[in-house]
Amino acid sequence: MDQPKKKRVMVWGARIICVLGLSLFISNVAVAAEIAGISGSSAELHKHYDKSLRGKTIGFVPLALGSPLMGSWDYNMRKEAKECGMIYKVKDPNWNAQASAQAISAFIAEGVDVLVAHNMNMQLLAKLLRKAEKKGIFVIQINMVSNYKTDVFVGADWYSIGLRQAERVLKHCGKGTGKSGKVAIMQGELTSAANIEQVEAIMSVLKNHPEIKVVSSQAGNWDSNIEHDNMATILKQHPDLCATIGIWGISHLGAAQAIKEAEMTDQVLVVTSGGGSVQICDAIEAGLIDVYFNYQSLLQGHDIMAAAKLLLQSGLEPGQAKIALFSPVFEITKKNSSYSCFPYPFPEEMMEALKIDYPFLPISE
Amino acid sequence: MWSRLKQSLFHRNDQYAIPPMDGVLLPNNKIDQFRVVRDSINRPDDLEVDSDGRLYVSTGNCIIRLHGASLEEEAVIAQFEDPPGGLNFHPDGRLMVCLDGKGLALVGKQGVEERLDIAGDGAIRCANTAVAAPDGRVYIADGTSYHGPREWYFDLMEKRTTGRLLRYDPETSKTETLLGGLSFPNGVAISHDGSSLLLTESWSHTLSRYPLSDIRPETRDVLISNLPGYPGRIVPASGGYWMTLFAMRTHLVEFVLTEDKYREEMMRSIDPAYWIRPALSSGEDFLEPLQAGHAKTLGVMKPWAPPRSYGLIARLDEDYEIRGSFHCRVNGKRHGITGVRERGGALYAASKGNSLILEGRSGGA
Amino acid sequence: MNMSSGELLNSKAGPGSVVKAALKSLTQEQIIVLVTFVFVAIFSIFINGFATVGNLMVLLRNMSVLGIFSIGMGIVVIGRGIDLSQVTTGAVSAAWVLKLMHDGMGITSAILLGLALVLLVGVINGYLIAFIEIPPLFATLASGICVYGFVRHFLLELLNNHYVPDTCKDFLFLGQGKIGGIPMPVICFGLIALFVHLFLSRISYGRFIYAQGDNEDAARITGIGVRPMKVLQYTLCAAIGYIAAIVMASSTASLNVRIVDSTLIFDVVLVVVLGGISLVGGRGSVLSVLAGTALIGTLLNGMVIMNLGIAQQNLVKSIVLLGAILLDTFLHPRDEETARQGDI
Amino acid sequence: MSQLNDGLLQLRYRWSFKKFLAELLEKRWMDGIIPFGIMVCVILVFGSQVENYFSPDVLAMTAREFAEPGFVALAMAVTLISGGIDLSVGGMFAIINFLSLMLTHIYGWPALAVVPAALAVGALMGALNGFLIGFLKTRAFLTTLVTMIAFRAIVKLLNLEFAPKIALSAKTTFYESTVWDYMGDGSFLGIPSNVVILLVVAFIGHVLLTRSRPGWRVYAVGGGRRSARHVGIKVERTIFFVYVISGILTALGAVFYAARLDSAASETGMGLEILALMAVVLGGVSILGGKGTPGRALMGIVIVMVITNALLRLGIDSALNSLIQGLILLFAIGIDVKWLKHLYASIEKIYVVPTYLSLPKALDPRPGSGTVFEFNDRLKDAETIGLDQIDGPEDVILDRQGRLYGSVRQGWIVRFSGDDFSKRDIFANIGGRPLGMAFDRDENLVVCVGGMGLYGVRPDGEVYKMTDETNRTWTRLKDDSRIRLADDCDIAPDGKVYFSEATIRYKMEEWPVDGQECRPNGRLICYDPATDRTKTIVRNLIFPNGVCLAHDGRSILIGLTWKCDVLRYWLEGPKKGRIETVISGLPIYIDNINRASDGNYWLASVGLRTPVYDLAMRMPSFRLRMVKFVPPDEWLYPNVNWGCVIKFNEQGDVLESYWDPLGNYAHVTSMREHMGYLYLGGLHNNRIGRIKIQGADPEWTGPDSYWGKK
Repeated sequence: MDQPKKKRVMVWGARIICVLGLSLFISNVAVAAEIAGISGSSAELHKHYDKSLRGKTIGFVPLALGSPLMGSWDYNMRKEAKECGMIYKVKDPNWNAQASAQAISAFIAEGVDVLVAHNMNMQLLAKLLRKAEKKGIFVIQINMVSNYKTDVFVGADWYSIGLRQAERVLKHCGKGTGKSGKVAIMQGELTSAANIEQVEAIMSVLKNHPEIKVVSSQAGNWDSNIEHDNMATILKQHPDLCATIGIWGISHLGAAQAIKEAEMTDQVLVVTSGGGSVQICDAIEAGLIDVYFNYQSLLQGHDIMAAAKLLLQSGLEPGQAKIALFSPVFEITKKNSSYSCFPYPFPEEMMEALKIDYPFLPISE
Repeated sequence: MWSRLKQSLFHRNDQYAIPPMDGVLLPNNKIDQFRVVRDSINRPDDLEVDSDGRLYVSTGNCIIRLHGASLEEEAVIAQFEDPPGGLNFHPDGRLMVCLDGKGLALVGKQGVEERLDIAGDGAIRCANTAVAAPDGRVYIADGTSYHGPREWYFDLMEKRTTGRLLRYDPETSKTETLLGGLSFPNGVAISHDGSSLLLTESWSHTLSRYPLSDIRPETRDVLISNLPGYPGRIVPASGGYWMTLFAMRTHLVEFVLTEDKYREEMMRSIDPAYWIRPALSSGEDFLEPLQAGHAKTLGVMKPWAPPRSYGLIARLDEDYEIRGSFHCRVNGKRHGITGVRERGGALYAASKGNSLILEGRSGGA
Repeated sequence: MNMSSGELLNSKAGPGSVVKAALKSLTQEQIIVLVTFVFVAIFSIFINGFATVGNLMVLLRNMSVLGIFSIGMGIVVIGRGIDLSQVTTGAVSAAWVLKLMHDGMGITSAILLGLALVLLVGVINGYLIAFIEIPPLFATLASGICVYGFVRHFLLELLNNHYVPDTCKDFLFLGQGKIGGIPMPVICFGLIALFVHLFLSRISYGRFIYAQGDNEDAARITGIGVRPMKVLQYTLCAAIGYIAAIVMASSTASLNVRIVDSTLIFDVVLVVVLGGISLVGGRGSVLSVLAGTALIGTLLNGMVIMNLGIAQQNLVKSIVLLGAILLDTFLHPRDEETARQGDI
Repeated sequence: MSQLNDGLLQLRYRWSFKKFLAELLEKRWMDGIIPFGIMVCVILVFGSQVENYFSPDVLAMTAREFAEPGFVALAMAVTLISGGIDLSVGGMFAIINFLSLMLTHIYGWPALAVVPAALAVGALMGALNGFLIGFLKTRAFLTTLVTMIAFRAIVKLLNLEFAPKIALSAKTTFYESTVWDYMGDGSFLGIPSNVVILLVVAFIGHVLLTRSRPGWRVYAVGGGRRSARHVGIKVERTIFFVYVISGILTALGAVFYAARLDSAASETGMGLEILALMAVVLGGVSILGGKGTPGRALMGIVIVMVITNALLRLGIDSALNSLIQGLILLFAIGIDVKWLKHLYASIEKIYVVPTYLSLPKALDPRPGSGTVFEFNDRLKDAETIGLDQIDGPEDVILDRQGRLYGSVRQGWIVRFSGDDFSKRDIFANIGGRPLGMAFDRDENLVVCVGGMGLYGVRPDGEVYKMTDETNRTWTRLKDDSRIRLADDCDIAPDGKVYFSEATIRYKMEEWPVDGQECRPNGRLICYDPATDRTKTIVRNLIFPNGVCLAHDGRSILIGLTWKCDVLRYWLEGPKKGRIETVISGLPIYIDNINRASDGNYWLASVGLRTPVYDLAMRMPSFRLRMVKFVPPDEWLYPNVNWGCVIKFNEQGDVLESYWDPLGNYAHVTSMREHMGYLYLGGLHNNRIGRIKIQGADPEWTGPDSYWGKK
């Protein structure tokens, strides 16, 4: 069967898994509750909550810290872990494959309770993650799903984002719009799961519309400079470009700049996606970007913690659950750009929140 | 202590300050080719020639006069209880004789006519040379106030700078000290134009000039500094000057001069003949210090071995530039040349070290 | 060197030497320029939209940053060195400048601060190489890593992406403005090229760099202060790299520190060597840099239009560079007798 | 009082830290000791910082991670040693990693087939580098830089093509194969498999590099291409193979990496080249080439990996991490460069360490002094033999046939024969600097050869080695097992050869420096031809020179040159093995000692003590500075221009002295009595002299007195 259909099936499959997983998980909690003989009062819940969470460690291995996306994850996990008395550790491999493998195995060696992995590609960490689960560690993967499905996946649903991006482009350049229908796709890292899925989704839509011509589909390695130069060239070559689709807003800003320099901001529709940091909203205000699909990395951070809490309380063994939490995606345009982004780097008062020492009740038997 | 510190700090650059014998001072064997006028004459110190071309020599305790076609005849013209040194004619025809430890004697037709042994602030211990200016005033180089000329090397090894330049006025028979604190003033001469006075200082290896009218430390004009040897007397030549260097500097001596502890112990406990010091002659006594370069190989002593004693006469031109030189090298036996005079085309030299009177061609330099 | 290669020429008779003789009649710049024209011709024929004035201007514009970097590098390479920390230093400093502006500092003061940082790094590089006598390759390799870490940790708070704040829109003029229809980057490139050319060809210090690059010992003996000269070179190189980075930042209104991990620095070396500034030092000029830049620019532009991926582009680039290096060793063969130890 | 004072001063100067340091720095293992120290420190420091760092499984895990870069470090080390560098290791690593995954996951090859394939491809890529750098003579750094970019690009392309396939081929998410898994996870006696292999490879590599011809070639090329080429090494080929090997080693590492992580990431091996470079340089493999061993490379990788891994695990942020790494790299290279640059210079600087020696006041040898040493002209009219035909006969000896032998500078034994010794021929060409000689029972000539040891010459002129090493003194830092400066020998009735080694700190031509130092650096050695064993019997002698068997054959006399003493070492009798002083404080510097026909002994003097030199002997620091600051040609010397010969009896009373007023025998280093004549040799003389001795037994010859009449 042809790729896109297969994909769509997969995605739907994923969603079903997700729903099933949730139900399964709820039933689990019920079971757990029964075993724990809880009457249902909040105090009892609280006791259960504290018992299963407090003092547990959660380890985080991002690709690298220092970008809004991973920064916001880091921020939320740090904060919420502190709130529920969990110990939060992060090891920063800074885009280095060996290093992230090292970090994971270091966490395994140190024996954390929950391991949050941001996978560089589809199977860099697969084997290690399996090892971790074998060692009794819950594993949460974020944004880039590895081909080894661990307990929980938290992240953007690239495929649907891709579909929605394509739809918007169709609306702008498709039949009857009288535009050239020329579209440029600015890819990121060609082997990253996100990239693969999103691009496939986009193509799966666009290829059913002959009036749309994809004039360029190049990888910019998440680098705004490369995207800038490429876009400049493309524009010279296709002055009638109708739209450009970017995978990651931050790097796509480069392309947007190029369009601005060519004074074609009105003509070219700039569609991209990302975690929704303030720079993007500024760019939308400035008219550099027209449509932005925001999968709200701050919320993702929260989801990660939620998933961690669920797993720890569920009484499941690592490897039993198969849960996917696809992030809600908001479409940001000029209309809502004023309030839809989070500031980055985080303002002082937000950082203050990390310094609070939260009061804890003693765990009563 | 300080010297030790200096050594460690500044890498003893002074060790390398001895200029190489090169260019106009390139070693040769010219002195070895001189004709021997007299041998086994008792340590001749200085020479003087009178208008009739007769040669006066200060030797042993007397002054002798050599005359005749090839100077074969000889006559004693004066006797002293102390060895006479520098000789020079006074314009009034009297011969000025420097006496060891006893200042100056003026010898005329009736023998010694006048004595000068006290100069203003102390006895004249070491009158090396006395020369008269056209106006009849006598300039005396008093090497040191501690030793007589015979013990010149004590003065060197004690690092004394107590030499004086004196002026004696026969009219008023007054003596005044023009310069003090000199490092062994040895040769003194009046320039050809009669306007300035030339002075060699042995221990500072310099030849300097003072305006005859005004001789003060401030008016000193150093003509040659850092000679490779210890300059002795300087006398007028046809179109220039002759300068004797009665001994050469060696690294070892310069080194010992910086090694106070060793030097003092050596001077305290060892016979002066066997000190590490320059000498007027060497090689007779086998308790003398020997340096690596001296070691005979295959029965030969290298001429470039470090010179304990050496024979050297330098020729200066009107502008006090060294223009040429006569040498007798380490393996030679005509060392310690203290006196030199030119007569006609002939050059007479007194080798005090090896007790010789020599005659060469003045044009040869 | 020339002489010895001459001997080589005489010693080896045969077709090789004939070709070589033919090539030797041309300087490497000339060869490269020729090749460039060939490429331009090919592209214009087979790629529509290449031979437009607009595209050529874009080509120039896109190359100017690389060009500026390369001129800086050229100075060092002429002096028989290499500076692998150039891009890193420039990039992180420029990022710092953006950060400073973001934190509300004025444009000029921010830029000056950044410059100070860069000059410091340049001097340190020079010191390591000239006085501690660490081979340039390793010294700059290590110093690059250090600077990257230092600036990111102490000055950039680990942020990778930095943006020009709205308050400093004037800053963008440097990269996005136009004077008489010519984009600023191109103008900067031109000016720097001019200045450096004058420096290298008219000023005694410039000539000294050639002397030192050609034969350091001889230069030292003739009384050139070789060590200060080296410090000067690396400082200049760093400063020019800084300008390039500033232009780059301003033209995209942002800077991602991760550019350090990209192959940009290798592109710079590529341009320099390609243009005929031999790594044996003492050869080439700003013109060589221009030639090299032109060729690479044309290649990249063409490849982008042909819609080649980064990977393919790198592959092509590396092959071209390999060719350049071979040409270099072919024209200036390494003299085994004079080659110094550790001179790799 | 002064005696005590002298003793104290002697003690004060006896042991010197500078001497210790100089001899320490000379050791070849010094280069390795520094990285080793760093390694230990690093492990202790970071190990204590990171929690449960030393727990077995964590260690195993860490070791497993170390192993793969370890292979790469080996590769880098080999290239650096050969005077090059290979920056493409990272790229190769990635390609091989990807390749092996492709073969296993997509084509399902068996692991046993994948490994050789991977190695072959690695070799191929290495060959590309090798060809460019070795044969086309491109510069290693740039070339490998470019190939690195190329390899990376290729990985990217492969990735685009196959990564999804590898990734999405869901059923083979994990390629199952016992071998593959063993490579990835297995361990041998608790040691991870890849570590075991790494150690084995490193060991083999070490042996090959340091103990085999090809290995030496690599070092030679790295140490200096020019010289290597001049001695006929095929530089091009050597370099080529070095890079091939580098490729293979990298491939090996990559295969293990693939087996462990199963990841086809295109980022694989990013920055690996820097890591490896840092490691080997830290390990003490010089970037200037020609220095270092695989062992050190491994030390380096351990250091670097411990640091990076620990920093990561401590949660240090990446920036600080790279800052630290950069600084370490800089530091390491700086040290490396400076170390190599200054090591030998500093050894030179501090090697000479003069000591305190106070000689008793000497008898006055000057004319008219009336002492037994009083200067005379008894050597004045000595007949000259072989004038200007002989260059420095240090020792002279005559055989039963009355032929005269001289050991000369050219390394020959020159023989003069005929009744007036007019016939000159080269009896033997030994080499080195032949010095003392003696005839053994079978009329073989036993010769001490400076710089070579103890040699024998058969009557037919055939040269054979007797010994050139003795038992090492383990308490000494300096290896004194080699015999550097055998000086004079004599033979006991039982055939044992007793010979003196003047100094163990200096070479033959440096003997005057030893004179300046004046330390007890010499020793008396005994060689037994019967058992062919060599043994040092007396240590710490101050330049022992002459050795002579006493007439009764029960003791030997030893002359100490700088100490001006004659010692007696008892071979048998009540005082067996004891040392006693026979004469002390002679006014002359002692050289050889030989028997005289009247039952006394001849003693040759190489020179005279001078007051200033004696004083210098009492001022070590003065001598030290002199050696440092005064050009060698101007150093203060003992007066070696006035030699003499003296005769003394068993009790050590000096009986008479012979002087040469002409200085033809500037210094006498040896003399032999033969048939009523005394023959004179000198280290720098251009002749052998002989004089008739009044009242000497005209029949007496050396061989007879030793081995009886024949």
